[in-house]
Amino acid sequence: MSEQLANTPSGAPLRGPRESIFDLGSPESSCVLGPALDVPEVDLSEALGGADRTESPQLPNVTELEIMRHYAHLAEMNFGVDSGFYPLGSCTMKYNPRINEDAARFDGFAGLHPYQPVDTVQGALELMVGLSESLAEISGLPGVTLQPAAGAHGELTALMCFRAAHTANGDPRKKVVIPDTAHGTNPASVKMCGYETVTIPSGDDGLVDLDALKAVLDEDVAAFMLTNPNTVGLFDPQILEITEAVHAVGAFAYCDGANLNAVLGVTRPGDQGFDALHINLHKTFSTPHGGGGPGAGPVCVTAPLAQFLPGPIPFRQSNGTFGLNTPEGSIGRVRSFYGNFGVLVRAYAYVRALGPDGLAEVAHQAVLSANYLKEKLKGSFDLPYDRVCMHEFVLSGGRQKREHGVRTLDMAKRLLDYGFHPPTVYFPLLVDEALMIEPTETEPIAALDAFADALIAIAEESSADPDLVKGAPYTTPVRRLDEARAAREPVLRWTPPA
Amino acid sequence: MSEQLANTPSGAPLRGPRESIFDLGSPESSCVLGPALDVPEVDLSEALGGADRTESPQLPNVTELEIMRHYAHLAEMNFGVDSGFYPLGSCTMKYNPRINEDAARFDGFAGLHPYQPVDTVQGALELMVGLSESLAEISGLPGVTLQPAAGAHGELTALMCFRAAHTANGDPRKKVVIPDTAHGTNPASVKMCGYETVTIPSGDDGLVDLDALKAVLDEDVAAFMLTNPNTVGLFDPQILEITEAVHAVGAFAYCDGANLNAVLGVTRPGDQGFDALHINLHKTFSTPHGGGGPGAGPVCVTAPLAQFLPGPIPFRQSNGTFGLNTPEGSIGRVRSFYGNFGVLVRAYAYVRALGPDGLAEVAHQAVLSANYLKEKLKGSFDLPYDRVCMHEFVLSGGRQKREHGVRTLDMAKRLLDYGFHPPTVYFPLLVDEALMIEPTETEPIAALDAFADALIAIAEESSADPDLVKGAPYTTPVRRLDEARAAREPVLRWTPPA
Amino acid sequence: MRYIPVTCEQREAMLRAVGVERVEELFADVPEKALLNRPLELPAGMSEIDLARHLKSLSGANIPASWIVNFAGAGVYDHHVPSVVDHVLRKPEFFTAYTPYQPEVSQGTLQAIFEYQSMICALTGMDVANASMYDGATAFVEAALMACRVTKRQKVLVAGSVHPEWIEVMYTYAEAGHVDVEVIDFDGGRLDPTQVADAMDASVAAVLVASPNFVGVLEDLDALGKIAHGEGALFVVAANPIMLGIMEPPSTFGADIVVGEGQPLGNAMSFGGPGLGFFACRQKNVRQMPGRLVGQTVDADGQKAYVLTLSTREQHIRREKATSNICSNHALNALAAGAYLAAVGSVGLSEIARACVAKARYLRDRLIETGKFAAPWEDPFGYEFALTYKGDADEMHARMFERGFFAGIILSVEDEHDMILFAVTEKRTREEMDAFAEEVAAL
Amino acid sequence: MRYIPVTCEQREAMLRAVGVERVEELFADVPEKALLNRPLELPAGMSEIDLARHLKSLSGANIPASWIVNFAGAGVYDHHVPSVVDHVLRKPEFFTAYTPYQPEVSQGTLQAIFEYQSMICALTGMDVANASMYDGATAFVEAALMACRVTKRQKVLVAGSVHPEWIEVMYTYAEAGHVDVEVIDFDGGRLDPTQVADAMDASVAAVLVASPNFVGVLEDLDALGKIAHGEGALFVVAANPIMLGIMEPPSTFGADIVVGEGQPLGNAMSFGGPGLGFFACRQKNVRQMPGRLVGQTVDADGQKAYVLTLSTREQHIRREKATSNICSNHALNALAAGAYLAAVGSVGLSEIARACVAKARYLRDRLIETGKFAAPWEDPFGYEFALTYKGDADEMHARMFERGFFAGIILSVEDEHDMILFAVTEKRTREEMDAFAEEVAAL
Ligand SMILES: Cc1ncc(COP(=O)(O)O)c(C=O)c1O
Ligand SMILES: Cc1ncc(COP(=O)(O)O)c(C=O)c1O
Repeated sequence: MSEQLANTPSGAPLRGPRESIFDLGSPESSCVLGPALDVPEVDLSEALGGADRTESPQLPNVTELEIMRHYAHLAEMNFGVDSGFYPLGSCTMKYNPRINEDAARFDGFAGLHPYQPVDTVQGALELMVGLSESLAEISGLPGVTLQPAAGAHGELTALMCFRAAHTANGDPRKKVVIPDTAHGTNPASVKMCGYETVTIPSGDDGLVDLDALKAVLDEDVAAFMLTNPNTVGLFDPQILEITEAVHAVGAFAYCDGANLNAVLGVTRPGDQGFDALHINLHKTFSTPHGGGGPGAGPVCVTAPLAQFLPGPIPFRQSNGTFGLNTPEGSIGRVRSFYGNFGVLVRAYAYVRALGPDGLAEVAHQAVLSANYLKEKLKGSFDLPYDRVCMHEFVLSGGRQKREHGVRTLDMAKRLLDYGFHPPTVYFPLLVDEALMIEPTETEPIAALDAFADALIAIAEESSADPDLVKGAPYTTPVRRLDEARAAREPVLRWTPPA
Repeated sequence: MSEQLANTPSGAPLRGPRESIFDLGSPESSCVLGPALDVPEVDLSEALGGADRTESPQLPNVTELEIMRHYAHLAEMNFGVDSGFYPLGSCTMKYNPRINEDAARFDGFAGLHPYQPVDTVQGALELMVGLSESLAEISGLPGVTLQPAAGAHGELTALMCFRAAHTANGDPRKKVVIPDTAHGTNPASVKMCGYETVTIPSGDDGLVDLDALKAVLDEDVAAFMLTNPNTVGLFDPQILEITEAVHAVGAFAYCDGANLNAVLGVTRPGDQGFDALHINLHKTFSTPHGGGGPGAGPVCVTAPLAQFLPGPIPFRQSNGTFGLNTPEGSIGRVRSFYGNFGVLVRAYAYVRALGPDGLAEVAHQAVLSANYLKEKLKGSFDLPYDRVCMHEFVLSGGRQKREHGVRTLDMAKRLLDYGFHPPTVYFPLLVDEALMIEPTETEPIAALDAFADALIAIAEESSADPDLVKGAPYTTPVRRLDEARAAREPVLRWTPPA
Repeated sequence: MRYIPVTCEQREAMLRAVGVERVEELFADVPEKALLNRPLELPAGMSEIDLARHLKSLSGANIPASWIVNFAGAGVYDHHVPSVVDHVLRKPEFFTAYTPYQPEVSQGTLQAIFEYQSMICALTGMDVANASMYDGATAFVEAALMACRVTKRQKVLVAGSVHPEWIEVMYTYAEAGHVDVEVIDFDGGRLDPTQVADAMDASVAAVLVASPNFVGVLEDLDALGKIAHGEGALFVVAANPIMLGIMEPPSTFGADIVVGEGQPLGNAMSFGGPGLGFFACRQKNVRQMPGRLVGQTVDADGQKAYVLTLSTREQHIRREKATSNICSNHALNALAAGAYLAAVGSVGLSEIARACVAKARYLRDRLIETGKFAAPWEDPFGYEFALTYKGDADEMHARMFERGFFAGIILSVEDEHDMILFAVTEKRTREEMDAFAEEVAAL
Repeated sequence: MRYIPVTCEQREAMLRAVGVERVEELFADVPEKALLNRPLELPAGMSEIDLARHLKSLSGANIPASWIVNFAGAGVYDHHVPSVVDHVLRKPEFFTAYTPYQPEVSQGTLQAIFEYQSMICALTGMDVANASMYDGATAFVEAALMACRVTKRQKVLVAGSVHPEWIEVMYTYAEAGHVDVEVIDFDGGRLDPTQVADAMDASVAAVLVASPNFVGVLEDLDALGKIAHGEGALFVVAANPIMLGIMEPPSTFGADIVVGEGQPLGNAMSFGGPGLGFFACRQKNVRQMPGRLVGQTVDADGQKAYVLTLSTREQHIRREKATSNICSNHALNALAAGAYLAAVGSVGLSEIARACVAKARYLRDRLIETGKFAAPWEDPFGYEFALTYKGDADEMHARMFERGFFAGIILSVEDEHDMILFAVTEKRTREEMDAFAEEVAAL
């Protein structure tokens, strides 16, 4: 069979690398032209003060058919939640409801200009207020901004509020503490906000080492940032002591809410003592990841911090209509306009679809599914933290590396041959050869079982035929990539053939 | 590599047969439930006079995620125009413009009920009148009905009009003549209309044998049906003599318009002497085939025949508004309501997008592309009619069968491995081992060249390694099917595992 | 030029390869007299921007029933279409494909249709369902024609309570073909089985009824089926597929063929088309069935696979001896129906049907309460019912439309007894119905 | 339950497999005091039908600018989105995927982004473009931060003619970080290069300008670039991507970084978000660039393939030493931009831009003709321009909105000199502009 395969030119139904769109078409064609010009032509050079183009930009020139085929082929080479199980830890790859996609495209939402008179966008503002109120209730933190464009942007926004609060108190501070399990965006946001990062090691149990934390907490610490449930999938049982200790030195407790899915309707960051939280709507609230965004990272804060939030903030006026308002002590804008509105529409639809019972059930099922999968897999892999997990858990490929020289990366690639997206790998850094598995609540039990079977089979392959695993994947549109070459000799744009 | 492939369970990115949707999910789940009931419940048994269900129907019970994944996988196993070159002769597989898809979904079209007051559907009627007027101009036949749901339905409708006209003249007739190149729907429609089919052999040139035609024409002949350009891709140069001969015996000349794409804006069936024509909007006018419909088969007729058309027909009133009207002598309805309106919207958008110049260019390019491909291929295959062709041409795999025992079907299947949809095969019946190739005007020259190269390569494979070709396809989601078994032991529905 | 990728230079090169100078030479076979020799008299082509504006303005010149409070049915129903359905239909691999003649690259369409066939069987209780017909009306006629083939008889009895357009279509086909149609009188409510029995004899190929019938009433299928079978005729039942979620399948009453309009299953109203004719029958008559059929088989590697089958019934093989002339059918609408039924499942379908039935009763009661409407009969019904209106129905209808209500369909206008047909789907709310009743009362 | 496929029985089985009796036991780590122990106070969940109705009613409570005659711009433009763009975006393999961390099954996203990067390079004349930033404003700020890293300086000069919201964002970030911002005074029309030159010294990391600027005027990039480079600062230009179809690329004037808001490239206005920050720079500074980058390489079989690269700049590797904290970006908006640019091509983009420019001039002339408007300056502009209004702009604006015209954006209200900013895209017709001018004249 392989000769015939080899024999076969890459036609449409074969999945494999495609021509660049620049290599299609021909200089003349263009499928969308401007309208017939119904006003006098202008002399461009004159109109633009001589800044008109001398050479036309090198864009593809193709017809619609070529475009649709091109992207059809590209899509075929992609794996999304709709393609199969996608247990990418920390990313909450749940189903993206289609009605949300439809709603975001309603003319009455997608066709709004941000500077329309406020009385012509009452529905949009009502939606934003409704979402803010829901997020406040879910988080237990009453002040909400919907502006941040993603989780990292939310982190930065919250840190800016902390800075403003301390500054307003005449008590500016220098440092932000994070555990070694923190996501990379945490220290990067700390740095962008002009603070210094202090990293504390986690305990052997993967949780915050309270003593280590207390040891670094002082009057120069602006905040402690914690993902809770944390990035090894554990809810920190000392959370109240932790936030208390942070508050004791006048610092703020920040919750990275990437893992909020685990605790919706069960426990609220506000009730855990956190002062601020960002929520990844593109994780917990089912908005699609889009191959890397757009997401949205609303920030919820305590009442005293609300005055520092970026503006403008939509609010409900006493007469029942809606307006926009910037808080007194606002840090200012963190982006243009009001937030990733199209994403907010989707998240709002999700919250309304599920309601209080549905949201709690999301958390229950997400946690149950993760524990179910953990039980199935713990016989075949090292399990660094052998206890009840939240919505995700971390395995280690240490045994396979030690005994057969098969690395976690190899097993992840081999999973592709089995038709599954791999878990997050090598994060958190704390765990050797980490495999971070988050099934989400939207997967049928059959998918969980099939995935567990595949991973167990790969563990067996790793001992029976390690080279098989190390050479994976075999069945994907492209095989393993030369990433070193990409970085060494970067080719970052198409150039015409010489 | 093949072992690893064999080793690999069929996960998502692998294209291959999928579970039935009935095998997914679980009895309880249902993703779309009714609304919360805001009126009193009723007792079903009472309400339905005891005819309520005792056992619930065996439908799949799945969540949205499972539905979207299921159909994503099914779609991946399908080949459409968006997947690649689709030179299926007689089917005009041209690009389906996306704006037409959007327009058909506008609430102002898709949300119309057929019995709305006429003054609330003026836009819809205007569109239908605009399309009718355009088709009348394009065909040269002023009477138009948009009702027929497909080409075959249009044939039947036209034949019914002929019957009505002859009956009205007190001259009922019994027979309809067709050439042996006719599409199967022609004789089937003849039969459904209560006529007897008389088939005449074509000349060696693939065209109507005028003498043979004249020999069967008599006062009992109601009509002669001809596809022009015909199904071997030739325009019949004696067309005026043909239609004249038909008229001479008081019969009607019917044009099967499946091949209208070739002559748009160049010559009109009305000017060729035809009395009636059906148009496949899903061919010439770019509406998508939908995997087998819905299409639309409007019928255009001469002024005298217009009185027999099925009603209601949208028309332009003297005050500029639009109404619906049934002609005096109408044969009656041939379906419910007014036609496949959603399809008509798409066709209308297409006509308006192209305009007169664009439509003529469609014909020019379709014919040029077919001739270009024919020139490339004629060295490698038998070409039964070696002359300028219209929008399609027919090759014969006779040489390959004689010399290497490779049949046209084998070569068609082998084309799948090369990433192309095969041409129409074994039609028309007249040509031994026929391959009927219709490239359409929307294909880039690169696609034509690649297809020609593939077919030539297959011709070479047929002599170098006939078994390779006979075993094809190798790379498709499933291999060649046991069609005999399907017919011998028909399994026509899913049944629960025993 | 729009949608044509070939550039001027490429065109020149192609002309050279073909050996002509001008493309017109390729049309030498067209007799001079038949050449158009002028541009078509059509409006000039439009850019996409202009076209989009034009289409928006045409669609804006309509008031879609789906936007207002819609109580119109009569064959086309305003049900909720679950969001997933359109997302499935928009997959170009489905909608840009032709009829699945090459099964190796058409498993998507084939499996989807096979699943659709299975669902229609589940709903109707029949053994086999075809891949689709154009609409309910043509499916109904094809059922009559099939019954004639099966029984080798030529006369059919059609219930007068069937949709009047369907009866018209039956007459049109009968005129052209070889079926004799007798329509059983109907003057509202339920068909009288004794009238059918009276018309019955051994020349009858089939008795064709609809339940719910045109005025929403459920027929006495048990009695009617027995009458048909008593004389060796087939019993053909036209059903509403939503109601099949809660009604006994017609198979229970001996139906031999079940047809219907499948539009309610996830298809837009779309001004009445494209709809979906579903068609199902008993296994023993499958070879007389019209239309495409997908069957399950195996491929060369023994894997399960699907293929168009029993095509010796069809026109492309059997030509004038085919069971029908149908070729293109309504595959994409069948795909929608399949996705719809998968989305609602048996639980959802029954909830939806129950909601329709409950709401229809609510509206009926509210309207009668106003004193302006009266019930012409008390037969069991589904989610559609007729009431007489004590006043000028045309005027009421027009005035209510202005207020945003589509007040059903006026069936007949007769002094103080105008009859109106109301349909109530699960989309209607109590609030809307209350408002309607109040506004009508206040007229 | 919506979106959750696990049934009660399955849940029981899972609980048994996990070894607990109730799911609540799995939350034993949550301290009692932190448990919510009550349902969230939120509206009850809704069926899809009810949800669809609710969302329709919310969206119906807005009057979308896209439905009326819209002359508003100021950072978000009402361009035509070719139909293919949304059809590309709706492919679930694109929109339901995460960031392409596993290149073997993410070639679709990766190649699409690589092509987008290439197109942005083509438009801007830069060597490298990243995979996207959140919006124009944050891209603008990131450019300032990058310039500081490249030059190891801390002060930036920002043209006062830049979008005021962008300047606000710059200040917000500056407050928290380590950039000193000096905004060059601007009182309409074109920035005065001598003012920039006066503010310039060797401590300046970058001069940041926009052209067209906030009031639509084209800046003297040649002069400004020279001033920046004269002191070793980087020259950062914010551009409108549609105008880049007909304007000399900023590279011609020595730009080191080009950023902008990519919304006009096939993205809906969507109340201002999600937009698309595009970001491009010279090859030599690529390692100081923020954001994701896709590069081309080969796979184990030597086939061309794409992968995220140079990630040692990024937070997940470099943590606090990263060039930015950005992680999720606006990949799908970049996909839209790529599909848009492929759909229009260089010919179409230039036609569209020319149409905008011509129409903007037409409207400007018509409005001035009415005698109610005056031109505050005569500098060259793109398709956006400011006029002063001799009357009460607020009142005029409100009255025109009622008539279906979005009469631009009021910049300042000053006795008889209210200033209004008008944008005219290719969607506007002469008819609409004439009607607007007439109706304003008649007020
Ligand atoms: C724990 C954690 N924090 C923060 C982020 C950053 O979120 P975003 O990508 O939305 O900026 C992520 C995203 O992966 C995360 O997993
Ligand atoms: C020549 C010819 N006539 C008639 C038809 C029937 O058209 P439809 O499938 O629309 O009924 C076809 C379709 O393939 C055809 O090719």
